[in-house]
Amino acid sequence: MNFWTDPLKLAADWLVGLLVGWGVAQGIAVGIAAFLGILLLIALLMVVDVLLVWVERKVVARFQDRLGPNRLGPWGLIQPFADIIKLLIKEDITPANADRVVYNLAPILSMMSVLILWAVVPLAPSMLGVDLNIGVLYLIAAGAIGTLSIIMAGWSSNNKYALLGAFRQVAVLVSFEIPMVAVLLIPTIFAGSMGMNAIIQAQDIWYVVLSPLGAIIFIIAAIAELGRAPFDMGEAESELVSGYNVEYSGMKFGMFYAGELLHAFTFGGFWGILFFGGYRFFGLEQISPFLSIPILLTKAMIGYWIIMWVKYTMMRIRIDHMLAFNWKFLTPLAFVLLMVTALMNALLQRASPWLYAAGMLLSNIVVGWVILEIMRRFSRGERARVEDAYQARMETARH
Amino acid sequence: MVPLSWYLIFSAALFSVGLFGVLARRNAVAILLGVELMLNAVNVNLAAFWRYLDPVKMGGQVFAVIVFAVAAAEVAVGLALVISVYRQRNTVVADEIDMLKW
Amino acid sequence: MTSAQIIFIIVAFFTLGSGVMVVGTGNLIHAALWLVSTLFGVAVMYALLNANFLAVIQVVVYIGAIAILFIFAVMLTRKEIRDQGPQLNKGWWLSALLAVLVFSGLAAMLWGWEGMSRTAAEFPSGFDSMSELGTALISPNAYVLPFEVASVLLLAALIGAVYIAFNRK
Amino acid sequence: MNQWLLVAFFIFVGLLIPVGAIGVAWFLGPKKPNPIKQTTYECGLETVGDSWVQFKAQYYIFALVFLVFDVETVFLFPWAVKLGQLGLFAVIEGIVFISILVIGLVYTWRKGMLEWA
Repeated sequence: MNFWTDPLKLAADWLVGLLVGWGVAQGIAVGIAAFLGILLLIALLMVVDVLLVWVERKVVARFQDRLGPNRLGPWGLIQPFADIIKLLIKEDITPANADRVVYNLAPILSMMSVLILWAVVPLAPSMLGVDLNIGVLYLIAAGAIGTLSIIMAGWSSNNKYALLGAFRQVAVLVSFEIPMVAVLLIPTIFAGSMGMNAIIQAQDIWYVVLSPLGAIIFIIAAIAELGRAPFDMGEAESELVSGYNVEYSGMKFGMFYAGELLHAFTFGGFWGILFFGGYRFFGLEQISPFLSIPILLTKAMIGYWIIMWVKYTMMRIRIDHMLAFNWKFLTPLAFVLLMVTALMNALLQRASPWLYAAGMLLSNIVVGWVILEIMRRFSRGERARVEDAYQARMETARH
Repeated sequence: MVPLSWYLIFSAALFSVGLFGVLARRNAVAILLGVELMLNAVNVNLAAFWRYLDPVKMGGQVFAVIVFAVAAAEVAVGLALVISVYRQRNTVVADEIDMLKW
Repeated sequence: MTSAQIIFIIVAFFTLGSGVMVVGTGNLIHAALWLVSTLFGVAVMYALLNANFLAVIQVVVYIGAIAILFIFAVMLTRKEIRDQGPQLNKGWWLSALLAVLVFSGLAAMLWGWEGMSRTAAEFPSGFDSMSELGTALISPNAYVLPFEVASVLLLAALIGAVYIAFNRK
Repeated sequence: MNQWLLVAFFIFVGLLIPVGAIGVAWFLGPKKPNPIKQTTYECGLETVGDSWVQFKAQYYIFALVFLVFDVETVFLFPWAVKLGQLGLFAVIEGIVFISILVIGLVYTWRKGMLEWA
């Protein structure tokens, strides 16, 4: 046991030893050490969050052919810190008609629902907050609190835009939760466990190979869960000025904003964990946590980058289209995929890992191909219908 | 360690609070809120008995899971009824919903 | 008194206090939010009982779905959200009396029971409640029928509720 | 140590950080409230009527369908965990379960409940 292979345990042991030496009971000392570790993790996350603000602004600028922040520090790196100072010294306005308690609680819950997600994120084989045996469902549970915070924000602001935004956002969030949950079942089936660490340990072959469709559905549902474009109905600037957070200013708005960015990064991380092997990368993770943490964060960053890429490429979808897309396409697809995966899993139970992977991949390709074929036929029918209607209208106009 | 009785007393208290809500509130939605409290009290009981009697037998947890399904069904249909009545009668006060009296 | 007992008492009072607010508060949205806090307290109870799965689905199903449904229903059944008039029936004191009687009756009954001070059994080593629950729910000689019937029940609830709430005139 | 104690720590710290941030901002920021500043924002117009208005029933339908599906898919998790060990019978069972779910979806679809009308 040395610093290189398990720094966290070393530090914890040292701290516990120190505290016990001071006459603190063993149990309490362990508790204090755990608490300090969690505090450290979340403090680091907040620093990452601040950097994400910079990344987001820089990337969106590049997408839109601008330079982005470049005045303050090298490449504008100091800019987010200046933003924080601005948020800190702004006046904290609560609308007179707002429901004060609920209004102030909402941004706190919003941020909390994101931060507690990191309890189940394994950073290294031996380094994770809690190895809950229901880790995958914990993800959904934290999302439920986030949904609640949005509805609280929208309702307590006592503003029509805020309430409308919150309601739309919640309708989208809850709808996209169904394909999300269904797809989360797929890694659970493969790994035979819901623990995040167990899922990573079982990924000798990345699950994206076994179930590419599942990975795609997960990231689509995740983008909707995050409330980012093209699914950002809740804060549609052009229709609802800013949606559920229109009445928030200063640090309370900052909490929503920082929560959203960190949430996106976190879901990038979960994408990496569930489908891209988490901290695993050709055995490098065995050497040291100092390698596995960067591996995981890189995967999270790639996931986050894809989420940003989608956000700044796609336009916002209308809410009825969005819900129809979910209920009439994504949800049935996720269920069909789930059934096929379960069946293939039973049939290929005794096959060698490579045959298993090939069979899974093949079944995914078949399901994907069938769904594309159905979509193609449907869209051709739609186009024919629209064109016929147009023709008919032209005919009547001519006569 | 917490003795079993504490959980049972707690769940009895929660059940009574829910019962009061069901009996005393006028608003039909609030009555359903009370029913939720009662169902939760029942579930705490089931989980406590599972833990304290024989945790290897999963009967208690399975029972609790089924109660979740029943609670979801109850809320779905109950609130749908309330909304339907509201759309026709424009009220959610339970005393004023008396179509079946005559 | 051990730390587990202290935690239990805090959680119990938090939950019961929120429960009282659910039935006591006038504003229905507040009542629904207090319900959320009660439900969260119950989830903590499950966690204290080591029922991980129940604790999590309590949050997912109750807070994530049922509470949201309640809030939506409240918003749908209101012209003016703040209630006018009294929230309680005229005979509310009778209900309160009945509730107190039920509680004291249950408490008195529990008092005489010999299982009162029973403490929790130890889990056997290597016991994974999640995997046991999976076996119990789907193995043919356990609870497979309730499992399937639950889905039929929910299907019936869905069809019924959709039909009732959405009968377009 | 109970795992949930660590989750409780996470929740506590997760509350502490935003409370701290908002608290510091409240402490540092100026506090000059006036009635105009505290009015409800409505694109520069004065707000008309109460904003806690009645909503369309469609939101409720989506929440309802979601509730039923959420409960059912959550039940599938114990099934998925044990799927590898229980063989074909368990798979067929799960497929029956999911099929019943899909029947519900098809019914709501056919009835036109999933339209944003």
